[in-house]
Amino acid sequence: MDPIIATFIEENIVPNFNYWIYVILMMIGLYAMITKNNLIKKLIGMAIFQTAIILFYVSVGVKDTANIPIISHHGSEHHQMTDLSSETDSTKEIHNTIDKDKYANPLPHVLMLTAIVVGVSTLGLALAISQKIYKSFGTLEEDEILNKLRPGGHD
Amino acid sequence: MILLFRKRPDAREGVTFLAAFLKLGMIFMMLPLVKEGKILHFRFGEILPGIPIEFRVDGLGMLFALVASSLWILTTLYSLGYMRGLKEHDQTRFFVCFALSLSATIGVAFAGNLLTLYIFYEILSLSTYPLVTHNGDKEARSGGRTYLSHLLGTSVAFVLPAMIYCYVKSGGDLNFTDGSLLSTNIGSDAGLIVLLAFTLGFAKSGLMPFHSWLPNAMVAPTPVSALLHAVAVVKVGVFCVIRVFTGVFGTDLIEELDIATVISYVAAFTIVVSSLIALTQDNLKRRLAFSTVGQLAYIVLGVSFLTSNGVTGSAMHIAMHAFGKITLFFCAGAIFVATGKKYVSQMVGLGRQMPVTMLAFLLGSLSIIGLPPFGGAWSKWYLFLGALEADQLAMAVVLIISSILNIAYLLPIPINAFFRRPPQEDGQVETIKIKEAPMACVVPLSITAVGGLLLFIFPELGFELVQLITKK
Amino acid sequence: MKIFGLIAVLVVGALLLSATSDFPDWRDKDSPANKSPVSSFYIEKTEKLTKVPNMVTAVLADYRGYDTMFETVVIFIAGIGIIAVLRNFDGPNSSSIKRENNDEGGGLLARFTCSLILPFIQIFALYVVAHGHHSPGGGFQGGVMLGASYILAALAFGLSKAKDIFSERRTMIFAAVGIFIYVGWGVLCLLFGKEFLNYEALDSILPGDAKMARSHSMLIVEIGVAFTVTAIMFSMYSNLSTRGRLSKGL
Amino acid sequence: MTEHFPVLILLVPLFGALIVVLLGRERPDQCWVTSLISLGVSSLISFFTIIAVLSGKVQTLRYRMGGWPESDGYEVGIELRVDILAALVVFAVTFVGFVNTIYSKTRAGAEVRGKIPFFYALIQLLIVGLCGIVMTNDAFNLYVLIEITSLTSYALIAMGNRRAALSSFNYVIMGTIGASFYLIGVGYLYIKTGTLNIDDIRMVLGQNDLWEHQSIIVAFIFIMLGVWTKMAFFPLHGWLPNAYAYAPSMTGTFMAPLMTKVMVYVMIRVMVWVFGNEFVYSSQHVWGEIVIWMSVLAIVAGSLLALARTDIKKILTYLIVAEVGYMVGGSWLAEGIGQAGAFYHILSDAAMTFCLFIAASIIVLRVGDSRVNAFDGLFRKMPLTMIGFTVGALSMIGLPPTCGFFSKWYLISAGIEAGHWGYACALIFSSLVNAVIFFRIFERAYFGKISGVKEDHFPSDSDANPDIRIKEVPWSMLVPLFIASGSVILLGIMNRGLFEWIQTALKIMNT
Repeated sequence: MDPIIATFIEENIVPNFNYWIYVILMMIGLYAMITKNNLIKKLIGMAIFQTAIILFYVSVGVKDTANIPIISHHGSEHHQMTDLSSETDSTKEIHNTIDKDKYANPLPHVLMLTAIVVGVSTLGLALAISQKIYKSFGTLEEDEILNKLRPGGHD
Repeated sequence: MILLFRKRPDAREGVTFLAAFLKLGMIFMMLPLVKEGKILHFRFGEILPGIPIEFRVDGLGMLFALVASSLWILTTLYSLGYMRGLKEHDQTRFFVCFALSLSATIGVAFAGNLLTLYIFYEILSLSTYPLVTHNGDKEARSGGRTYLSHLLGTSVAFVLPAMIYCYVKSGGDLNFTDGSLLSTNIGSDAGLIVLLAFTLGFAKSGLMPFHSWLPNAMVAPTPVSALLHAVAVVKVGVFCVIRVFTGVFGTDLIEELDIATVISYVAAFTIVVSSLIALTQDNLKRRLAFSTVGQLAYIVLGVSFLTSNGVTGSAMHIAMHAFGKITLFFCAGAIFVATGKKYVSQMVGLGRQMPVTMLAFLLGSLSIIGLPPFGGAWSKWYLFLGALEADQLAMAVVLIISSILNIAYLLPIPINAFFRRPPQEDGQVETIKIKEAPMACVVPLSITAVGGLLLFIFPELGFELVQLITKK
Repeated sequence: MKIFGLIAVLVVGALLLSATSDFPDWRDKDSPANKSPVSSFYIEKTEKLTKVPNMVTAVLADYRGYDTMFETVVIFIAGIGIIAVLRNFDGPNSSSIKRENNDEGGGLLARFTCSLILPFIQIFALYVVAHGHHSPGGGFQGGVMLGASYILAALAFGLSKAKDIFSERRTMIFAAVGIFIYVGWGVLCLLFGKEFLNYEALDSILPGDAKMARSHSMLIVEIGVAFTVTAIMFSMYSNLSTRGRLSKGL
Repeated sequence: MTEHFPVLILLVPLFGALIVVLLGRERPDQCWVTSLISLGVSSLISFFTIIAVLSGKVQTLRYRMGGWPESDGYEVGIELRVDILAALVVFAVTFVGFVNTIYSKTRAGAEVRGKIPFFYALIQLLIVGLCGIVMTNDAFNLYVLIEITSLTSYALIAMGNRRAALSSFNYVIMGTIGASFYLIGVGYLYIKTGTLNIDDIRMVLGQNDLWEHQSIIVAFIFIMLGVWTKMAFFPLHGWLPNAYAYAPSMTGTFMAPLMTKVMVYVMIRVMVWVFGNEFVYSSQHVWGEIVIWMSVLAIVAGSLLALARTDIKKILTYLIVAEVGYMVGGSWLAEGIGQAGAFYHILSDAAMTFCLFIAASIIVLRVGDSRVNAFDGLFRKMPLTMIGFTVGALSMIGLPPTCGFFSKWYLISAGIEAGHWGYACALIFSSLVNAVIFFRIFERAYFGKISGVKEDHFPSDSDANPDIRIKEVPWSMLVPLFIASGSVILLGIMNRGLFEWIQTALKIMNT
């Protein structure tokens, strides 16, 4: 293979191929949203689009050597000593300081939880609207709908 | 004090008269102060950073306000007769707008800075629109459309940006000064553009190519056209131009930048062309309208000479032409009321029927033409001097030519009216009974006609006021 | 049209890719996002400050609880929005859903299986809600499961029967009450003189100290979230599957 | 108490929405009363917020959600930030909402049969979302709130007829693209800075001097693209006209004044707060010129499209497109007067759009025809409504003393100061076009034939005309109209004070 391309892949794509994947996914979705004629296909594109962004965010928070962001060595003794934890805080901190490289970055997960919910809501509402459109126009193909509107509407 | 000027007599003529006399009285109250050469200021809240709504009474404004308010009374009286005579509809609306527009005129006259000027200018345009379209028929509507589109359009398109340009350049100050608002460092091109924007933007001054609203506005009832063409609107236009020359730029700056000649050429062109067109008009009011265009161009021309005589001439011409032209319009209206005739060709022999009116018409036209012993003579004379002083002989020639043209298109009317017999009734000339327009119409027009005479005999007041600005 | 769309998409993609060159590498633990004080604060201090080992839950319900509140509101909006758009109340069976015999969901087997597994699904859902502090889970996940259980019931026994359990009015009340719990809890903190959603204010009425108060309050708001999500999920399904008539299911 | 104002502004309508939903469909009147009260209280609070901010002891209200202190200089929680600009916009939003609720009293029953509680719930949540957008200081929270407003407006628009549903669907597509672009931009910022708090982002950008990084530039571009899509900036305006024209009239009057303006606020905020002037206006970026020319294009195209329409609501919506062009261009011209002028135009444009939409929908309601010739003779038939309409229209044209004149003034002077004549000319042009549009309407309304009255003969003086079938509308519609037109005048009169506040606030930000 052409060495230039090879080096390009080496330097740009491999180290952060997650971005490439997300961008490609997003382009697919966006293309569907813009050009598809069927409303439901548009919505599918929308779902892909949002999923791509979610992928992007989550991939930001990944560290190697990192686990899910839940304190693992969280022993059961901790529960009993909650009441007197106040004075033993300092000592506890000493003998289990939390190595932050062992845990993934929680923030993107939280954000994406929100983003997922938003996506679901949007999708649901959009489906409802498209159902209403189908009820009143009898079709979900954009061009047919516009044809139906031609005589009546001034647009 | 000025607030009172803006009061709207919602009721009928009584209130209108009251307001008119109040206004006149107040102006006379201010007169002596102004004559002592001091400048009165009334400022209201600042509406833009550094720009208050400000009123500033100086000589020029005083002169204009005097003319306007005194003629307003007559116009009111006249329109009373006119409206009653023709049983017009919506007289309330008519008088409200009438008073409103006059107040706006006074506001312009006393405006202390460009913004105030602009605001009242727009108010005037809007408040005269219902007057112009008063008849409400198709013709009136189209006339009104041209009227409003010309006036609003030009003012928004030219004046507003020019004004904002000044605002920016002068560091947030728009007050009229005795010197110059703009510093000399603006290039002569920019200066020329701004000046043109102002002069053309105040399209009420009827300079070509933005003059066509004026004949179109003739669809209005005659008192309105009298108001428009003699007192309020057109004079406001030229007044604004004078203000821009003296107050915003300052004659010195214009001289420095050497940008006045363009204006004077435009004016000269307007004078000649409009006079020629006036010759061809058969509708009396349209003829008068075109003559107005010409006369206004005189005023602009006079200012553009940048000499004290020129400015004096212009300022005086505001007054003189006001009296002359309003007389003519009153006459036209009176003829219309009495006989319903609109066209010059119909007025042959009318002199026997309505001698007073036609006499007044004669006087008025003489005054317009500028023959002594009529007020018009003074202003013409000073304009002429100004032209010579600025050694622009071409302009002087233009003045003479146009005066001749004035004679050509004005004098024939009364002459025919008096000395030629109406074609349809040769033989029983003696049987024609005098059938004048209602008293309310005849009185004001005779007053104004005589006023034209008096202005020749006692022009001192005008001169004093004008010298307040020209001297220095 | 298509070609313009393609061009636009390509431009967008090129822009985005052009930026990736100066991004930190993937899985880089020293990328600004990962080693920024914010995330390290979450990782290191969360357990100490809130007694919640699951940072995601803590961040969700406490640090960014304000976000999550609006997230719940978004769900709520979607629910009532769908009703507002789709539901037609002026029908024969607008208020009272009349039973239709041909609307009896799946066959016998399906019904039997569902009646077997439904309880477990719901119990597990409740567990997910409640145990969100210590394991992956929380209000949204649990709520979705709970809603799914009702949807399953609707599929199996027919929508009308499911509606008897979970009528539209009740759905709306559930949804609103869920947010009420969330927001009201925050307002309670307000009344106790601290900032909105500052759960430490409530240690006087909750067992444990201020830190435990945060932990407990998170549970409560998660429950609120679960309420809303459950209700709205089911309402979404029942409206979308019947074009807003709510009469005859799929 | 003062420190809690920001959150209270949000909470009151939120609870209102919940209560309305709980009240259910059986009690529409109580729904109306509830939302009226909640929005009224919230606008009252926001008014006091303005006073509190102006009183000077707290230049900027900062409100930490959950009371989380910042840890070594970074906000870990979400923060609300209310300065005078935010306070003004929030007050505008809540107040418009309040007045509009009054207006919707009689219409709600007719236009959204049987869905009144949902309608009012959505409306209040819309207001909540808008206020939150204005006040929040967290980039991601901004995204969530944008989505809240978007979802509510999708639903509100889709409540209309079938064309409304269609345009709402387009709005969903465009709006999602916009919001997602914004989200991508925020993600790029986050990946480079590791924080979401707007002030912190600014701080980190400054400390690590990330200005010229490609990713930051791309982030800026995408945030801008997203916001522009939401505010219907010219090439991206496709969704707006139909959506606003076919939505239920109350929805139109709610959203037309608010949505685009709040988005413009977001844009200015991102430009000034997140990236800062020296980045946005720096000479080595080409975008400044491009954007301004795009805005010029927007103004011209919007005006021309409006001129081409005969449907009054369409006209108004295209005028909104043009006005958006005003604001974008103004805020991109230069820091200082340009931004301030654009910001002042946010307020004034909200006022006049509100006024015009209310008047228009009243007329459409009464005359039953939304084409321009519906205006024939309206000055006699519904003088009060026409007065309101006239005020709004004059302000659109830009005649003193309405606020439209002053915002034009500031914007044009900004254009001249920045030496950008194209922009100034575009403004002049559009106000000329507006003049043509509206005076055409006035002429109709003034001289137009009234049914049964011959054109050449109007009944003299008295307005009592026997065969006028169209009467004025009930007070619940006229009062809002007059409040709106009054605020148009009021904004114009007190523009100077406002302008100085705005400028000082922007200065504070830029330092």
